Amino acid sequence: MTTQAAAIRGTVTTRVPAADLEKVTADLAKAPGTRLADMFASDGGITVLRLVWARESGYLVTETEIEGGQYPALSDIAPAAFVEECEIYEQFGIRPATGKPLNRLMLPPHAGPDFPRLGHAPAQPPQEVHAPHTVGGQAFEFPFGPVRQVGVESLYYGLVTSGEEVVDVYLFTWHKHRGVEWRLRGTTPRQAMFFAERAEGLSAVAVGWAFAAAAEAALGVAPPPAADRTRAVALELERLYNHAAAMAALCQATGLTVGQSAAEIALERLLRVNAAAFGHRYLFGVIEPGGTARAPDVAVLRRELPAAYGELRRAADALLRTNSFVDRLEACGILTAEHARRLGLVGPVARATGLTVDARRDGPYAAHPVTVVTADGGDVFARFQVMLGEAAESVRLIGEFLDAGTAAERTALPAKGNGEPGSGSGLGWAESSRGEVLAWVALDENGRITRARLRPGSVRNWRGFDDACRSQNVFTDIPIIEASFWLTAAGLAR
Amino acid sequence: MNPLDILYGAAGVWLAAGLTGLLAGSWRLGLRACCALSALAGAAAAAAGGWSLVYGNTRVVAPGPPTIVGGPLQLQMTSLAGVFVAVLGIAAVAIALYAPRYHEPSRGSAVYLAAYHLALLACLAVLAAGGMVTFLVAWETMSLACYLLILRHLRSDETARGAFWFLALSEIGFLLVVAAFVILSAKTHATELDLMAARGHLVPGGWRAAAYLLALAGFGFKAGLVPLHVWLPEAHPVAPADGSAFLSGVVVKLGTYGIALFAFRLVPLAGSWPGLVTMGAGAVSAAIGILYALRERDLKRFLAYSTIENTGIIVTAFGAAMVFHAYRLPALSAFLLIAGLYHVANHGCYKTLLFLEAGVVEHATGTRDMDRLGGLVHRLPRSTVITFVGTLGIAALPPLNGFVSEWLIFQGLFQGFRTGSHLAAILIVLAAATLGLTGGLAIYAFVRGFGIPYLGMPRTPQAAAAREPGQPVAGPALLAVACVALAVGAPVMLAALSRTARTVTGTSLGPLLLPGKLTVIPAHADFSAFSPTYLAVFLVAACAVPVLIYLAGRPRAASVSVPVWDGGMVSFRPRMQYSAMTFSAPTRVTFDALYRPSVSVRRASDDDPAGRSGPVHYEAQVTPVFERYLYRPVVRAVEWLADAIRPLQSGDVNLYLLYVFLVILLAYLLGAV
Amino acid sequence: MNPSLDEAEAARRLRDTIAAQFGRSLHIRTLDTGSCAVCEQEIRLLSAPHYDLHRLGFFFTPAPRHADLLLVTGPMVRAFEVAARKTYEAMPGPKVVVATGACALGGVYPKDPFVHGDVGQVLPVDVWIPGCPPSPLALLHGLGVAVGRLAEKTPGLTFIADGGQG
Amino acid sequence: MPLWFIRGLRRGVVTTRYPARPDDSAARLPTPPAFRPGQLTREVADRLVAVCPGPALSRRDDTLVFDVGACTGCGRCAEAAPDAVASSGEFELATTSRSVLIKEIPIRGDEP
Repeated sequence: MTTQAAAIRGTVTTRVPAADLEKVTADLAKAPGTRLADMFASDGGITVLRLVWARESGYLVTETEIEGGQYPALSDIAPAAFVEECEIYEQFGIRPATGKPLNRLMLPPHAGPDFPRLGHAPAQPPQEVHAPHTVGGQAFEFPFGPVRQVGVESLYYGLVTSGEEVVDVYLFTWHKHRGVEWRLRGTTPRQAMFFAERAEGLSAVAVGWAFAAAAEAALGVAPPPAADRTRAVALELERLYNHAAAMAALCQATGLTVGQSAAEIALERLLRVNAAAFGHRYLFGVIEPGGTARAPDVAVLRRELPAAYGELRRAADALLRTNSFVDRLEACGILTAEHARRLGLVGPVARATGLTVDARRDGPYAAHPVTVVTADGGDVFARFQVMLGEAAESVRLIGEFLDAGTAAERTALPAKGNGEPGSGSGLGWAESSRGEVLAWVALDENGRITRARLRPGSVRNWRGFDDACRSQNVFTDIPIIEASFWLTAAGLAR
Repeated sequence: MNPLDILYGAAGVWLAAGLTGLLAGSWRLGLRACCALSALAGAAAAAAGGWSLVYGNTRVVAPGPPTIVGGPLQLQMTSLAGVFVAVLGIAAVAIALYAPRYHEPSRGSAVYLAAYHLALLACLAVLAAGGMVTFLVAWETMSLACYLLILRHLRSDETARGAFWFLALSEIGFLLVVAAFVILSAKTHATELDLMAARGHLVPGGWRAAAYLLALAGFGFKAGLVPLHVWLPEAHPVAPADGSAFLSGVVVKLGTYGIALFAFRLVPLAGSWPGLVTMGAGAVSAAIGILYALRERDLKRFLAYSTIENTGIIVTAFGAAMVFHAYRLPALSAFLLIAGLYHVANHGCYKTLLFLEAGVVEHATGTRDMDRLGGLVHRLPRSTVITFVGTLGIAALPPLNGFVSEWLIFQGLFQGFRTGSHLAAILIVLAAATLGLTGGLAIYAFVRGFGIPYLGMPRTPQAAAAREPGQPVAGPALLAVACVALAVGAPVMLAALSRTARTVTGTSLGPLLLPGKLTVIPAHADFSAFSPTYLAVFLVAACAVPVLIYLAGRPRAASVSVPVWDGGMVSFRPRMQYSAMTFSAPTRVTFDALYRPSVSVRRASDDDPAGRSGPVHYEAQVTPVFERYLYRPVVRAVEWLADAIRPLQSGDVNLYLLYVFLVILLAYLLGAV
Repeated sequence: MNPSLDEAEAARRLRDTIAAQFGRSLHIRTLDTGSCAVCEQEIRLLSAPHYDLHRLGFFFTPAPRHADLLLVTGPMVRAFEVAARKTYEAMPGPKVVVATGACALGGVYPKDPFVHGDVGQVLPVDVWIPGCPPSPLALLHGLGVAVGRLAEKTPGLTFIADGGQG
Repeated sequence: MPLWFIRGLRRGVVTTRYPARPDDSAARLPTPPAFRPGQLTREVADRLVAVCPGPALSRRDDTLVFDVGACTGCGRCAEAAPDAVASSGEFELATTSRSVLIKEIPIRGDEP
């Protein structure tokens, strides 16, 4: 395997012949401290399969050209690849060389062969083979959704239950597929940012940052340090309000209305801080390729953030002293570190099982290192504690970044990519409140996008949701588990 | 002219019906003729039974030659047997109306009809037996005839197994009953039942107790008292529908009749403990019966377990009556006897109905598995209505008959504090509490037993293809009418039964029980009162009022009808509805000490590293405690014994000659002594 | 440009009906047809202490059978069209449909094989609430307009900053 | 629960008085742009149309057609032509007729 060191921000890209792919994957999967972060394909005449591996030193991207519409059954070697296998099958028509069924993931049931795709249509469309059906009638399927409670996203659950405990759970995720990656093709990074932010609105900053970083890597430019710090401030603000929202959702799921109100007061105040500092409650339009469009109002941040965080902190303390609340959280929706590693989970969900998975290592975080908050136990309560710890850490980081200085600067992007083969593509990443977000962008010589891959943290963590719900949980635990994951269907379906 | 004379007629017609069936039962016409005769006789028997309630006991008559086992054929119609005879008659009529549509004319059906009428005659003889020999011969005949009944559809060895369970336990029971009778007749030097009763004081207390306990166990096998019940869930599913209806509606009742016969007529017992034992056995049977019923998916096994529950209730009432008798409270004793007999009548009606309808369901869909049924309300509307009446009855919900009798039994048990003995009072209250639990679970079980097969969406194509035309309706409908009559006509029934009680126990509580025309004051003058008639009328009226209000105030605007709100799903599938087993999952969790469930979950995701979900197989099996820990050892012991004595049967002629020689020698020596 | 008369007329009649039918208490069912989850967050905040829409007589209900007002977000993904229609049909009349946010008003996604691009393509929209996302205050105003309790300002607005002198 | 009760009492009321009274938190919300026709030339208008990420802006010869409903308030137009575009500060934009959301801005700026 020939390594060409295109090491931008710790990314190494490697070509792997199709023959070696299985072996290389097996070696990397076994290597300590290495994790399969993403897998995706791109189709420029010939389909190229890319695996993104996260390592201590940075990210490793392996590129393999696939002929014959088949590639080794990677999900048996690295199980985390399963969702991507399904996605690649319905988008590009190539499938792993295994008889195992592939699920319908994003394309709706009515999507025919002429439905717009990133590549070619698969031979036969995937089915809901993953929908569990019971044999023997001792359990039944409890349909839930897509139109669910008030003010939540559309998502369909099938719960298989024996009347009391949850035997199995599965999701239909195609109700919200908006073809974001598809519509990014042919746009400039600046135009594309508009959609990238709206792929998962609740982590607009993280996805936007990852996408911008990918585009910058593809064009070989780096944003100014002050702009990078501005992005970091926005990212931590986003984490803060998401954790507050998750706390409110937890209270709602456990039926503790007073706690919900307290958390929502904190949430609303944090959102108002966002609006005051960046002019948008959800921090849309802060980041743009090459830098940032807006700078925070430092005075406002310094004045209002501590008060708003104080609300959050006091609400959390009161919650931790409410037994009826804590009892519901403990030993509910347990995930083991083994689960997290096997399914490649990220973010608070993974950190609550004791893994130290965090993408905040380089860029602005190199100078202001993050102390990664972890917990063991892997249950809802552990996730709750991780969220609280991270909220405190975010406030500290924001202080440091503000001291170091922030600005609305941007590095001018070259109008044209340097159309050499192999370059013109780049990987970007950021740590959203839901976990690591990855983006990969390939530009043509006019600087227009030929393939953009967005992978919000939700995509990874929904994989852990059904495992967390299975067994030893009863019906009423599921809303609690969902709140503790705090994922979005929008990010999953894109 | 007395009830017995009518019974002669009924018996004769049944005999004729049996012969018709045997000879012509393989043609549709013969089948119909046989059933017509059978129905005629049934009506006569019902009338006779009803009459004998108020008529009192007839003299013992000994018509005809001595029976094959020696001893004369002694017949007598008693008012204690009246209820049972009436139930026998009604059930016979219903089954006769039902059978022609259920059975395909064939040689099998001919033999079956013969066996069935033989069983009818035997049951009649048991009830009308005036002497112990008659009783025993009739009893054994009934067992054998029912054995043939069960073997009607020899589909699989499952059938043979169920029939064998029935026969084996019947024979054990028979031996115990024989022992009980032998003790009594040996001590009283009488074979005539009246004489035995009259000379009861000659029997020493210990022998009395022994005889009673033997009888309780012996009849308990028939009545299905836990743990002697195991034949019911095995035999009922494999028998034809009308056959199992007959088993549950009549044969099982004869077990309770036997217990009542010994308890109230033959053995005047001293002390309260036999009553307490009987009551305890009944209460335990009731609770365990309904708990096992909740774990059944097979419609007929489910009904069989519910039969165990109901006989349990009846026996509890009898036991309590014995206790009150022992504590010198004749009024309460008589009252509980009445309540028990009332429940016998009720259960005879609605359980027969439900089994017949279960047969209709099996006929129409080819399955008895609740989880393969569903949505029958749209496909079998008439039998749905009939089943609903029966279900209301057996779930003891007003305004139907089950409620009346169970309420009376409760009222009686609540009087436990009047015994003056703390132990007895506590035990009686405990029995009442157990029956309370049973009643609650019974409602739960029958919401399930009615809702899962009849409501919702069909779970299988077979269930979706069910059609009503050609299904028998008249028989079950008759029983439904009987259920309503037993509820609305409760005062009449109670008046008749109080006459019976006076005949049996010598205590009259007519005026106390029925002060007004329609009001019943159960148990005690200043405790409670209610009127089943008014209750029924007012409940129906109460349901009618809102309907009328709706019809009156119906919105004039055109109403739009939209599909059921399904959360915007793509399609709603039958597998998404509550199934029988998931519906009763809470009890499985609550009572797992009794069930000892073994849960097995297999997910496609378990053995897959990628954790794909896929087909899920979830099974929760209940440990059959009694079969495993009580009967299996016995069976093993018997087999071991059989192996042990096999060497005697070597097949060697010389050895057999040696046996003969030894026997002769023995006889000679004995003669010499 | 002024609204055509019949349109204004229809709007006025609807407002009168709504005000008459549920002037005091109105139940809201939300419907997400492909939003980015931010509009949902703002809608949830309506019941938070800062905004507390119950004080105005608005209530959320999960059952469309009990709902008078359908609060629709997102660009109406085609795969979701059936569910959206079912939800609308499950509501008893008279019913109001409120398109919420730029996506629902066709401001983000163009009409293409994935999305209708505009809630109006599938459901009869009665009230439009612009904004990406519409803040809780904007939502409150929109609900007020929907029940005819608040006057709408938009027809009067010109979005011309100064008198237009050059 | 007493804990929460006391917390609530100490916390006091945060609920806005809107719509009875205006809410000052509205001042910080992103709002659609308002244009200065005097500063608008065709060239500026075309720049605005080009920079708008959505379909909110389009030009019909001498009028800039502004669809308020489609505007996401991203502020790119204000960034592209600061002197021709200001913030309108309007957030009460709900309406019962879609058409009134479409505004026509005259282009009065004189060509250079």
